[in-house]
Amino acid sequence: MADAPFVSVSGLDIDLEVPGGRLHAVRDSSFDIALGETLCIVGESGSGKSMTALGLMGLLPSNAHRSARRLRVGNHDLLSLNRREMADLMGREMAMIFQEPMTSLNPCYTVGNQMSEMLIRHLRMGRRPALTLARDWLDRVGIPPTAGRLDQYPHQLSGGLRQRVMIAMMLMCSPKLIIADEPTTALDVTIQAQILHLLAGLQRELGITMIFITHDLGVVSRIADRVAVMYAGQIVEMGRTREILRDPQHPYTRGLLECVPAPGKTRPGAHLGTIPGTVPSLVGQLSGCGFAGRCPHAAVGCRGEIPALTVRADGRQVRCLFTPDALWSAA
Amino acid sequence: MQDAEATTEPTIPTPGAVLWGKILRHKGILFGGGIVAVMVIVAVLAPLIAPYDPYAQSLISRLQPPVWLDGGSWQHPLGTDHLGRDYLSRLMHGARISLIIGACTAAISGVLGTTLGVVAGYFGGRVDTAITFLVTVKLSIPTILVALAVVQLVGGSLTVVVLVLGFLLWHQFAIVARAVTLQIRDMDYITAARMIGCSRARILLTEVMPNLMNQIIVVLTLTMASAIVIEAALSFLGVGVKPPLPSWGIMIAEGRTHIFFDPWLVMIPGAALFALVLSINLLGDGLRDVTAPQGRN
Amino acid sequence: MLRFLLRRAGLALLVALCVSMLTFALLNITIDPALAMAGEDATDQDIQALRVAMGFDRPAHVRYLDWLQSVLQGDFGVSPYFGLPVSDLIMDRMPVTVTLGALATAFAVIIGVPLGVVAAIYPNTLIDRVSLSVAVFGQAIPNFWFSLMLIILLAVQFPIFPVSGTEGFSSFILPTIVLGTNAIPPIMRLTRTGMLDVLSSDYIRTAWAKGLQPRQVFFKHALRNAIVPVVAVAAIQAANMFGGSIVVEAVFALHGIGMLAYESIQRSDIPTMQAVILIFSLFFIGFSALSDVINAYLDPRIRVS
Amino acid sequence: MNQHANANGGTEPLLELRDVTRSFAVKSGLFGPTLQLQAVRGVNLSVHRGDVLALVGESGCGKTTLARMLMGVLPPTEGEILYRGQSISKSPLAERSRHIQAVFQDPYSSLNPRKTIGSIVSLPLRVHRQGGAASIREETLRMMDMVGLPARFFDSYPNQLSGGQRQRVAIARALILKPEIVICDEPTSALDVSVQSQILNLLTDLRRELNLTYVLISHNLGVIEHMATEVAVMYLGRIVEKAPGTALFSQPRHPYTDALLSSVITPDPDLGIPTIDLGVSFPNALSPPSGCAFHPRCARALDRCQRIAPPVTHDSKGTVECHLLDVAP
Repeated sequence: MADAPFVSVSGLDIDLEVPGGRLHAVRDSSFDIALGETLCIVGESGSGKSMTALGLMGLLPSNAHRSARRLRVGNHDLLSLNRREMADLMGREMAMIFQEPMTSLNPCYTVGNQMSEMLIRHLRMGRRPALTLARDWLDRVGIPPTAGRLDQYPHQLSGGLRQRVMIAMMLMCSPKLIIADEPTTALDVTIQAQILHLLAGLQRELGITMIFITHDLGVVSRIADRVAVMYAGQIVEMGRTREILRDPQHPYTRGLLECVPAPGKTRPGAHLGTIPGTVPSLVGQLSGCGFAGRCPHAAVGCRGEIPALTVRADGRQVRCLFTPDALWSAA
Repeated sequence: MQDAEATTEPTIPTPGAVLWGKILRHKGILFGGGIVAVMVIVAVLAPLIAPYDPYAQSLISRLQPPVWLDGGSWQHPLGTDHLGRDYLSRLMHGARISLIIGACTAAISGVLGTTLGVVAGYFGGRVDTAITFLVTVKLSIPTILVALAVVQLVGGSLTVVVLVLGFLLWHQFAIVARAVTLQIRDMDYITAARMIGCSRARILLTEVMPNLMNQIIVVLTLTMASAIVIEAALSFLGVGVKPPLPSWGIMIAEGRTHIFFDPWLVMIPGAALFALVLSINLLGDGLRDVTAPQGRN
Repeated sequence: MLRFLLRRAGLALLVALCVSMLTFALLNITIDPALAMAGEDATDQDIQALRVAMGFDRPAHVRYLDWLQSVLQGDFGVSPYFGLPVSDLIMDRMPVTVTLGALATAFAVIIGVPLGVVAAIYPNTLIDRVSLSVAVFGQAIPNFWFSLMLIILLAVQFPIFPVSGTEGFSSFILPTIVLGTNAIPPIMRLTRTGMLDVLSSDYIRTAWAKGLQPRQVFFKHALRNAIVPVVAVAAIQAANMFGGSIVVEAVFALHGIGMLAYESIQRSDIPTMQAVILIFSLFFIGFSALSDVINAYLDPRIRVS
Repeated sequence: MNQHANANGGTEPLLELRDVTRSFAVKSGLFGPTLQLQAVRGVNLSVHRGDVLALVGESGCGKTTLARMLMGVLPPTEGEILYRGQSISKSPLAERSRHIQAVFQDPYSSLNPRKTIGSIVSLPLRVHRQGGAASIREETLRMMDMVGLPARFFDSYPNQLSGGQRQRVAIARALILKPEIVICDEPTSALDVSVQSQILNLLTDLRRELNLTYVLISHNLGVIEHMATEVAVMYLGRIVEKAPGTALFSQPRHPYTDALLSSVITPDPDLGIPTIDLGVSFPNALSPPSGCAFHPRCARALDRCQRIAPPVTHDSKGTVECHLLDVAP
């Protein structure tokens, strides 16, 4: 990449104060995203993928501490902004779409009110033109402007429609970066495909950079330019989507892919691949590779130092002491 | 999905141990519980440790001030009242009345309200509609007014006050028990128990009730506190238990005649009442804190 | 919306009917009203005479229907103690109680709601601790004792306020403080927990993500949702205060409905007792219906299906 | 695999549903009018011994209601559910519980937080008074071992276990009475992928060892394709297509099944996001569309689909409810 990346995150750490001590939710996370590119952050629950997104947006819960060497979006250095300046950026330059469409809209206000509020705040529009623009945007996300949708309340809409409203609302001020945190997880499969279509289409059309958080490798394969796989608070592997899915080099990525039931790969009645054990606790002092306890290839060295994220020949980054040759050929 | 997964460790303590740990670290519970414990001990042992007979009048030593005021002596550390009765001894015996009223009322209303609430929540439908209506009607009835009226008409005694308050203070139990049971009813472990073939009684007793107890105990403490205050108010108005019983409410009412010259006659029993109610409330609030389901984040 | 209002009014009427029945039963069936009214030195003949004079010798349900019919026409009977129609007594006493109720409700809401909001916005800070202490204090202090303490402290040591009687606005100040102090804790606590709940909800996170200003997030998005349960509790508190607080009116010698209730109870004046209990219930029923209507306005999920 | 022999209906079905309908009274708003919601509308279905019958459909299609009726905790408003030819609503609960058990979706709400694992797993034995304390304990430990729970969990509480371990506890509780049929209601949808595969493998092994019949309710078509021998697709309370798993996945016959299958997203970077031609709005279940309930969303809907309920076609390849079957071969 010749240009400077549009989003640049370096050394992001997020700790949570929990009853037992400090939970290291995100550890030393670094990634760059080019303008218009889609980066998928994939991982299981507790991997820190949502915390990364919230940390970037400055929406962390009150018991969280964030620190980073660099957090840049476009020309803005997020680390140097105060709360007010950050609020000016949110919704305007960078927007976020959440997982639960059922609870993410305020039940007390109409769709029109909640949408136009953004335009009034950021674009200093009047109420009337704001409502007109909101109607246009609803049309754009596939909600016909006929049925007086602007005057409806969220509880009168289905989950799929609410997510469309959310997408319209968040894209109305033409942000340059959109962070989507599992936007389709709570939806049915047919709706999921429709929403992904809509989101990917609008992203391409408007040239938006996207960070897409998901646990679903299927979704990753269809939407991402690049993937970051997170495990136990760390990025364990990052690279171009095709390469990661076709030739995973971290044992966790490989294990995860084998767990997914896929047609042709697993016969009914046959066994799926598994990753034995459970995720380690992230509370307190941590040492060694986070995956060592569940890794079939773990060696003595894996339990000492935390392995660094190293760049391999094809440009992909892997946080593992061993190369794939050393791992799979022996097995 | 469950972020709790990330912190799953083989060494997680049992729910009981977690609860005790929280209780022992909660200042409100320790403070409130401590004062309540002291009051209970004093009340139980009052006949043994009270320096005087609380009913013994002595016209020579009337209205002696407490020890920290001019003219007070250690003979009567809290002074004497207008009939020369030892104020400390009356205060100690008064604690018995307050605690008996509080405990008995809370027990009666607890059984009544919890049963109604659990039945309404578990069975739902018409039963629920009927019980909810009953609660609405109960809420519309003025507690103090009706308590005053009935106690006045029937005659004031400890038993009457307890029964009347017991039948007037059950609504909070019913509301809480119903709300919690409604949540528990939809839990899959209830469905599992039904599929196993457990009887209704068994499900209610072994699956629903244990999960309800925490909240019921909280309501129990708060109801106990309001019963104590209401009894004192009734007695203060001259319609509760009757003199010469040393109810704190009666002591305040009797001291009121001397409010301008001997205000401590009002202050001391009132302060005792305030302290008891405050500590029961602190205990209840604390228990609510430690038994509340884990919040988000 | 009209359907909602009609059904809510129907429920209120049904509750009122049940309460009137219960009140009547309590004071006429569970005890012998003639015996209670006659006093301790009355002879059997006196009691029998009273029974006939007051009509207590008729069957209970006849008396109830009779009473209900009169009540619906605004006639609560004649008070044997005061020797006046009960409705006159009530009309006479109502202004004092309503004034006190309105003042105390306003006091409790004006202190309780902002305190709860601020405590929730700045949790675990000094202001949060102070407001929680206020709540704990207000919840535990017995109001009759608190009244006496205020009298000792303010009226006697620093005689600024009248300690009893109904002489102009200033005589309402201490009673308002006492009643209001009792009503602040539930209002403040519920506002605080409601705000805390709402502030951690998904749609508040959305509001922040939209870049809205804190003022908009807290007051437009959070408060409207958090206030719904507060309205219900404030209505209960208001009903208690509008219905007349016996204790506070008795201590401060305010001649309101509460005082009337106290006097009638001391004299076993059953017609008056029945009337004040019913009036109190009607205040409660009215206020809780009002709170449901306000909440239907605030929360469209109740209003729009 | 003997799935095809079963599909022919040669043997007597273990579980049979005849015209099962379930409606609920729904209140709109606090004081609104009461409406009837038909969650399940005239379902016919049979489950044969050894089958893994999967019920699939989107949220609101009635699969959970159907599952609860199969569990026997919700009676049908109309129709009958037969176990070995006998109506289960007439057989006593204690009797039924020996044959049909269930595993639930949420491993957090399916275990009573106040009871130990040992007490949860052994509850069925204690309720049915099967043996003394010692033998119950022994049997419980054996069952725990079978589902991969170490004996040291016997005195643990659910909060001390992970989601996957809890789901193993739920499975142990369901199997300890040696039932023939296990209703698995979204058994893995609350779990992470790596844990999901562990539980699916366990269910596969147990089925083989204990000769179990599963009714698997899921919205995850990947899981269904992996597990199911028979698949029934539900739409707005009706089963619109039922066929053996392999046949249904290779050759869907109902347009809804087709749409459902094409919306599945597998990890394949060579494919794009599928286009789903179903419109944006979901019909209101309180007033299902006339004729074929699917017609407003069906891209190939004919004129008669709006008016006439589609006929049920029952042939060697399965059962389908669609007008288009007569049109296109």
